[in-house]
Amino acid sequence: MNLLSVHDLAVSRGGLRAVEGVSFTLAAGRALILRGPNGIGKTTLLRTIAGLQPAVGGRIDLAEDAVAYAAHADGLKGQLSVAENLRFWARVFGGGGTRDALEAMNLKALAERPAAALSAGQKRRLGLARLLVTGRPLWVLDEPTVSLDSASVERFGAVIRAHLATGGAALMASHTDLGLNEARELDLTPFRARPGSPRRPASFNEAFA
Amino acid sequence: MNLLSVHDLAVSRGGLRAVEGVSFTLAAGRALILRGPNGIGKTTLLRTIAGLQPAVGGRIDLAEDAVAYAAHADGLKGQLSVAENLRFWARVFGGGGTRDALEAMNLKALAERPAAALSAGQKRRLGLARLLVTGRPLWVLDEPTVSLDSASVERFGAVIRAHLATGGAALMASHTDLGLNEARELDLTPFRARPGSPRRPASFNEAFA
Amino acid sequence: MSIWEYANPVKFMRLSDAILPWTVAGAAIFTIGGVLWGFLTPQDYRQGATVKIIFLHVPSAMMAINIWVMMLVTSLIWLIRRHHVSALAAKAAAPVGAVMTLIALATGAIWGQPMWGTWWEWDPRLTSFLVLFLFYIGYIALWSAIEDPDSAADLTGVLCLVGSVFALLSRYAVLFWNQGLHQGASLSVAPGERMSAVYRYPLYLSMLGFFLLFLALLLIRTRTEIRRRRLAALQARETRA
Amino acid sequence: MLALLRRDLVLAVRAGGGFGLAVAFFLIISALVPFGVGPGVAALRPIAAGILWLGALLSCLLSLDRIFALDHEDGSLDLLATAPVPLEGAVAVKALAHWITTGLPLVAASPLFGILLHLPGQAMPWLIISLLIGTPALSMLGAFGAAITMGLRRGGLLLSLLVLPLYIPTLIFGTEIVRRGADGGDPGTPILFLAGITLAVLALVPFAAAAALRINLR
Amino acid sequence: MLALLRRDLVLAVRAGGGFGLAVAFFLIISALVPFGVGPGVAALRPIAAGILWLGALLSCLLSLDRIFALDHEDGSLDLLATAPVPLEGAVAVKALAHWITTGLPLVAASPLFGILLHLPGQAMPWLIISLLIGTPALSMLGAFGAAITMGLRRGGLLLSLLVLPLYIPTLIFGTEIVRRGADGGDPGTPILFLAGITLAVLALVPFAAAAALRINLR
Ligand code: HEM
Ligand SMILES: Nc1ncnc2c1ncn2[C@@H]1O[C@H](COP(=O)(O)OP(=O)(O)OP(=O)(O)O)[C@@H](O)[C@H]1O
Ligand SMILES: Nc1ncnc2c1ncn2[C@@H]1O[C@H](COP(=O)(O)OP(=O)(O)OP(=O)(O)O)[C@@H](O)[C@H]1O
Ligand SMILES: [Mg+2]
Ligand SMILES: [Mg+2]
Repeated sequence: MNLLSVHDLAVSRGGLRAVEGVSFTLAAGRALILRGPNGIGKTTLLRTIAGLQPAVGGRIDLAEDAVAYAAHADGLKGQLSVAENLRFWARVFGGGGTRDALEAMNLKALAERPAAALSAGQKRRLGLARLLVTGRPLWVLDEPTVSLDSASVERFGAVIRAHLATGGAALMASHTDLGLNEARELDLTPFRARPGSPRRPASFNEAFA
Repeated sequence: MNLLSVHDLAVSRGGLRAVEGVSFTLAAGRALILRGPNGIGKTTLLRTIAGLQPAVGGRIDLAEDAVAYAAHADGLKGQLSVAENLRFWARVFGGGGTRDALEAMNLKALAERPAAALSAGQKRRLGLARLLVTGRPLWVLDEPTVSLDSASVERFGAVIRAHLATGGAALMASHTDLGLNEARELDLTPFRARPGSPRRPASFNEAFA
Repeated sequence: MSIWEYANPVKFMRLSDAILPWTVAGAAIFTIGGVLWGFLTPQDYRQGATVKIIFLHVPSAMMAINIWVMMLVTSLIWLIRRHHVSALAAKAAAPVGAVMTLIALATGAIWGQPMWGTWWEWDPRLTSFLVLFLFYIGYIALWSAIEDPDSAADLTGVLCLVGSVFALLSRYAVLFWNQGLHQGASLSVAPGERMSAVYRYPLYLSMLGFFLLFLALLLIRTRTEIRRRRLAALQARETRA
Repeated sequence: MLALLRRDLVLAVRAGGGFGLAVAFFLIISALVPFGVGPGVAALRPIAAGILWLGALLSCLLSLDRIFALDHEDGSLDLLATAPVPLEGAVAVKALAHWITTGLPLVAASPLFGILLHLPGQAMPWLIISLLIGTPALSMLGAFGAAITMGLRRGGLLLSLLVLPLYIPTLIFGTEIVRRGADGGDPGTPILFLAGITLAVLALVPFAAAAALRINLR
Repeated sequence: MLALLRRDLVLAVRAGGGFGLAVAFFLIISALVPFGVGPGVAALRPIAAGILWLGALLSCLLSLDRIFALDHEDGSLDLLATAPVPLEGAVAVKALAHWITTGLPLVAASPLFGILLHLPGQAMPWLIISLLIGTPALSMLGAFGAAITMGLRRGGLLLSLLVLPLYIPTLIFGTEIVRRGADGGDPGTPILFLAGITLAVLALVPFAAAAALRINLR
């Protein structure tokens, strides 16, 4: 069963199409890594799939409330402790298992530390631990391993594999090697949007171009 | 001639020593990469050397106004264009050559774009271009290649090499391969601070522990 | 022996441990004694029984000012000599000072009702006290807002310095502002010289009591603060290791 | 939802002061006004009701400007928007949390400030009632303004420019209640109007605010 | 230094409104006050000077709270602290930029608001003079408060709690100048006091603010 299928998708940022004509499907248990040079539109694509912005063309099919999104900003509150941050998201998503999540990303020792007192990599680990408490099947991750040391990258790989093994799926954008050999890769370079007015303008910039 | 020499340095974060007993020197034309797991204290060490926080022990010898620091936050103003951002820092540091800097980090095409409309990697490229306009010899860089695609990482390597060739030096912290084979590496793991009260407490945590 | 050894928290704990019981006992005896004695004094011919509130009002008003001065001194010691206990003493004193100000304001208001027929009057002296109260709560709020203890100590120290200057400045500005409407001598009770010994001695006693009360509270709160810091430090070290 | 409310309250308390802060601000405003307009009862009594209401408006403004901006900057809002809670609900809860930390303490402490500004005694209950009815609308309208200006780096002044005009009806009826109460008149009509405004605001504005948030997130 | 001033001004203009914003806020305050206290000349004239000065205080507060926080969040402050400009100078320049975007337009527009609030004609020049002398101190003291609360996520209310008490002397002497001007008295003494305060503030507070910034950067 496909958790996500994308057909002829076009997305826009700042009023201009970034990539267009992107199609792929993601079945349960599969991972897909988006590749492409800086500025091609990976972040934009992921935000569109997460439902944070509308697509300007094509179709995205996915179940409601299936997506857990994680980006550069980890959504942490500096004044709350690591455990409190996690617990909050667990409550919001109706998930649970904050203890397992802390364990999985090696945050046990830091559980009572305010999030503001974490190092860059520790923050990122907490941001990833959040995924585990959402209980969502489709993870949409934007450069998930930034700032992580190699041990944590491995740990993250294990977490992803466990997620895939339990019927989840993951869509990621990254410039580095994630150590996930089983993941497919999709290079967005060929889908770079060509200038030229589309049929139905999506924004002021397109309407008056 | 040594641009930087560090002797028996101890640095603290959140009132606790992070690493101690670190000694190294950095001569003109040399690069040093700090390694170590998340949370060991790389960022703290770099900030101390940049003069943003006081050392709690040891000595740092470097010329005044020698350091250009670049961290995760690139110091960009979203409402200013790429060129304006760069020009501002050039004026503040009394440097110049914003045009060359844009060229070097492949930002020519984006020069008039507001910085808020850049992708993550493009922002980072601008942050690195800033180093070129400071005219400072010692670059202190915290995870400089985060979010960069491989072409940009190569470009960055070339920039560093050119800086070293003109008598500069670079001190960097990174978890990934920077493609700088000539750089020395220093693993901070053995310098992790051991608990135990120091002679003169540097903070509340040490004073009352 | 360096200044640091002398200012060591362990030494402070030992010293305060020794004098704390005496201070508490003295505070209890003198405060209660002074106020009780005050209440047993004869009624004033003009003000009636309401004059008795003076035994709460004046000592608390004096302490309110003195505590701020003490905070200024300890803040300076912290900023210059990095004496940690000193910073904590300033932190511990602030709420006591704020409460003293509040007591002075409240007793003043209660007194004002029969004397002036109003709970509150923008008299320069009362207004200055309100301003002092504002400085107290600003200082306390800043302490509670900053997580990092070192930054909090430094920033509140700087605030205390600047605040002291402006508190003084405000006092003069307030006097300037409300010259014309200043309460005449007929309303405000004339100071010390007309006060008979009947009132003076119990007043001195309760002043001493209030001072000891402050000292006791200060010691207790500083000790609590030190213990809390010690706990936090040990916890931080544990998670770091 | 409850988790969000609890988090916002905890954050308000930890981020310095929480409940006391709004009251303290109110106290300062009450102290500054006599410095500005002079200390006499004659000068203060007629304007007391208006000043107290203006103070409520301003303390609302000063505390509201960043409620969405912070969540936006640290990415929480992106995550909340993908969470299984309706954004309208999240807005309402955030406004509620704001009211609990700002409006409610204000209502409770208002008689004190009434005394400072020489508000006549018989007007006190009306002051409390008018603030109790009116401040929820202030929080909700402020949340709407904060949602609109969320993406802007310095929203403070702009926010007040957008929100203060929206506060005008509340201000008018609120002060009218107190004024009539002070003069011994019948404050029934303005109370009805004020309650009507508050109810309408609470019912409708969350949708507008959520729409503004969605637009800003794009 | 000049580059910093220019950047701050450009940012203020681009980040919505710039010069006009403070004036607009002032306008709203001047419009709200009659709603609060009643519209008659008799009600407004005696409080006009005070309200105008209070409006200046508040518009200062609302625009100041984030001047250092923003630079801190995006990392500019780290870079500025390592740049070859003294931090004290940077603080002074930022306060100056703030004054140019807030204080100066206010001074220029104040006669208009004086008319709105029925300030007597002979007080107008004194209003302008008092604001011209006093507002630089407001900007500088506000910068100090902003530096202290820089690291806090919601500084708004706390900032006002710290800064407004510092504004008291300026407010008192400022309104006194206008009041004496209106009554035909001699405003010489308060002008001297006000100028003295402003000069002292401008000379000394940058050091305190820079110290606070350094502490917050650690
Ligand atoms: C809320 C209001 C009030 C405040 C904040 C206040 C404050 C003060 C202060 C600061 C002092 C000076 C203590 C000293 O310097 O020794 C004082 C003393 C005094 N106050 Fe008040 N006061 C208030 C109301 C009143 C009222 C209503 C009265 C009486 C009608 C009053 C009568 C006195 C007397 C008799 C003294 C002692 C005489 C002296 O040492 O000068 N106070 N008060
Ligand atoms: N407001 C805007 N106006 C015009 N173009 C914009 C605007 N905002 C973003 N863009 C452009 O949209 C493109 C897509 O950006 P996006 O962040 O999706 O790239 P990305 O693939 O994630 O890059 P990176 O690898 O650097 O993260 C970029 O070229 C960016 O410059
Ligand atoms: N306020 C604080 N209290 C206690 N510990 C803190 C505080 N702030 C930071 N730390 C700890 O200080 C240590 C050093 O952090 P630092 O950011 O220097 O690490 P780093 O080597 O740069 O890590 P990374 O690779 O993740 O960037 C970390 O373990 C961090 O958790
Ligand atoms: Mg991206
Ligand atoms: Mg780091």
